[in-house]
Amino acid sequence: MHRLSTVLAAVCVAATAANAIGAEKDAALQGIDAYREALQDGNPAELFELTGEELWTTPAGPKNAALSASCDLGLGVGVVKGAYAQLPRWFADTDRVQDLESRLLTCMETAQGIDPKPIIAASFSKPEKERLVALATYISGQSKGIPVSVKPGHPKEKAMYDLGQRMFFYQAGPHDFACATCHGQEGTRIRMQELPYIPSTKGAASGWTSWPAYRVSNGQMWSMQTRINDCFRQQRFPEPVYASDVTIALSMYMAANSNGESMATPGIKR
Amino acid sequence: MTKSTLIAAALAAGLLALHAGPAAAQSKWGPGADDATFQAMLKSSFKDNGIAKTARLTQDETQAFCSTPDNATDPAAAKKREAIEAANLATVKWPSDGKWLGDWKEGEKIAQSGRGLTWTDKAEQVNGGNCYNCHQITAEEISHGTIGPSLHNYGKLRDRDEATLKATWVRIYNSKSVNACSNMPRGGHMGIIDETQIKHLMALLLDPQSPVNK
Amino acid sequence: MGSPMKIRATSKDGVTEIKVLMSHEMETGQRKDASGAVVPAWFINEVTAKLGDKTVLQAQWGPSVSKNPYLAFKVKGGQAGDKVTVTWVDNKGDTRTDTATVS
Amino acid sequence: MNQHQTQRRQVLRAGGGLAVLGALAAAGIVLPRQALAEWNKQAFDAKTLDDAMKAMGAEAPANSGDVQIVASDIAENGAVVPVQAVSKLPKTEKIAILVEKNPSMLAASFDLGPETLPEVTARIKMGQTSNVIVVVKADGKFYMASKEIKVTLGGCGG
Repeated sequence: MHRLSTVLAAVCVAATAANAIGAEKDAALQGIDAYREALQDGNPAELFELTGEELWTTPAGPKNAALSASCDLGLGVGVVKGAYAQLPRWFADTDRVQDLESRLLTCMETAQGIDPKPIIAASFSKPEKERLVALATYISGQSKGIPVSVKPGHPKEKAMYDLGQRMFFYQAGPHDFACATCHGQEGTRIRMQELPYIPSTKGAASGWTSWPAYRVSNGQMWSMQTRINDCFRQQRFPEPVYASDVTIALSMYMAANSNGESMATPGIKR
Repeated sequence: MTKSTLIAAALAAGLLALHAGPAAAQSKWGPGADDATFQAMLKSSFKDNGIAKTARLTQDETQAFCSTPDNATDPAAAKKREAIEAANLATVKWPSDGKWLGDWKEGEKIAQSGRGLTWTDKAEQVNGGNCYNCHQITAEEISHGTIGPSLHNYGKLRDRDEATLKATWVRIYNSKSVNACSNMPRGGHMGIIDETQIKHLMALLLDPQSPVNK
Repeated sequence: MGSPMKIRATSKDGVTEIKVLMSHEMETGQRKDASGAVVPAWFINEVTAKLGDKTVLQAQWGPSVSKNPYLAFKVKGGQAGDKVTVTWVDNKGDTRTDTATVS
Repeated sequence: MNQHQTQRRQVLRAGGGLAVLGALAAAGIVLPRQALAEWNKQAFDAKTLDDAMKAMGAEAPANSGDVQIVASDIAENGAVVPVQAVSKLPKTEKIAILVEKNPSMLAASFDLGPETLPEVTARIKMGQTSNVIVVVKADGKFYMASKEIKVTLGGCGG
């Protein structure tokens, strides 16, 4: 056993030193930076913002209410400017810590009379989910350039942060993956994608402040809920329930870690 | 919270665990994330989807140990790490026919594929090895990750002897035999890839004809 | 009837820059759905842009243009307050026209 | 032309789409080419670069340094590859973007008004690493430039 470890340790050091393809790699990464730069102008997320704004202001549901006239995202009824930058947070009326999408579900249920259960159960490609993602896109755009202001103060906010941090390191499934497997070291990549180191302010912010984002690979708009859902899929975990506590806990962990950084939502990604 | 305060908090929690034993270890995640609350969150937050069942959330000993990040490096946890490595080494099944190397071309395909075992995959489909996600392997493939070390020239840099063959096999079959909290999945032990696939990957790394060694 | 376009038109130093985002699937006709059936081709094949009453650009597109297409170009002349009108037509005969004001 | 198009479309809608269009075409009332406006089907359907060029009336265009392709050398994803096509040639009237290894090589062709600057930005799909070719018609003649863009495989799925 010990002999084996020694052999392998020597072997790994040698392999690292032998990595002589550095220059070509740098050129590739520069090319990718140029590619990303070219994408910035003309983010199709703007099309989803248009849809989301209409959904926010148009009366809907059995109670025929507009969210803009009934929904409090934490800054007062109907206030969207800066609202996304201060979520997740604890809400007195539900006595829960909520992210944007779980809060929207609450508003739809209480103000519009819409049953959230079918929305929660629906896959992300279904219209009822697409509407929520469009709403999240619009609302996130209203926080563009505004610093994240998430400082867990309420005991339930602190608890949510603790749960998120613990979840971040929780390994399970056939691949032994945790969030930390990919996002727990500084300066690594998966394939060509640089991975944010989420325990740091900059790393957390590079994730948290850029979702919702338009995914060019499939032409879909993804909210943070979609992002977390697909991370767990790739982790080979079972599926997280939409807007469940584990998704809010991880959101709280990322948001609080990126406190003070500017929102850059909605983003555009590979 | 900044990184340094996080690390400080983690270190403090680690020390606490060291002095006060397992009971205090539960509180290292803060009062809001004790075992009972955390387990309740897992239970209410995940659902079965396709082949990805909630039973996957149940950790084995290795996963439970490595979910506390300081355990990977904390000197006080060294004994436990050795025990975990030994237990994982005991799971390793050697090639049934005594042959170590398959076809490197097949190995390259397995290394390229990141498919399998998600809730959008089918039980009967062939899983990939996910290798390029984390490792540089051939020079031609520039889209490779950096979580693991470069494997370019892997075979060239080594004597192609029994020790190398065994060490490489162990790494692929059950990486935790060598490093208790390695980020690398336990390909053979967890049934991600089968014996034939491991042989193909062995060939990709060690066959002189493989582009890895050219 | 498609979803609204997002048109931005800005005038600077006698040149008007026009940027258009269109909402469209741009299906190639090469893709198969989950059940293995080919998804029929469905894409914008004509785009016309006008600045004021003048047609300034006429485009023909094929299925190799990306989903939710983006188009940017510049025209000499034009000033704040002028109208920019963009029309697309797809291969199913659906069409959409949107207008924006130069700023 | 617009009014004409609209009328035709109304005919189409009222009649229930393509089947009727076929019937109309068979009856000699509407020619299929007409129904598709002036969309250059032959060029978009071309299976070789030569055929695509021919269909555009651009046989063997000369390489020109005055035709520029502004794009990154690598695309992180082939589904969306931003390309800017620029012509420095006077009297540029047409700019076309082609992808050599796509099943439909001709991606887009732009007819420019006299006041329109000869530079257009679009986003194209690329199935694999390929040459991207820009063809320009200026003062009645055709010119071209080409640039290889690498398409990488990204993400965990692989």
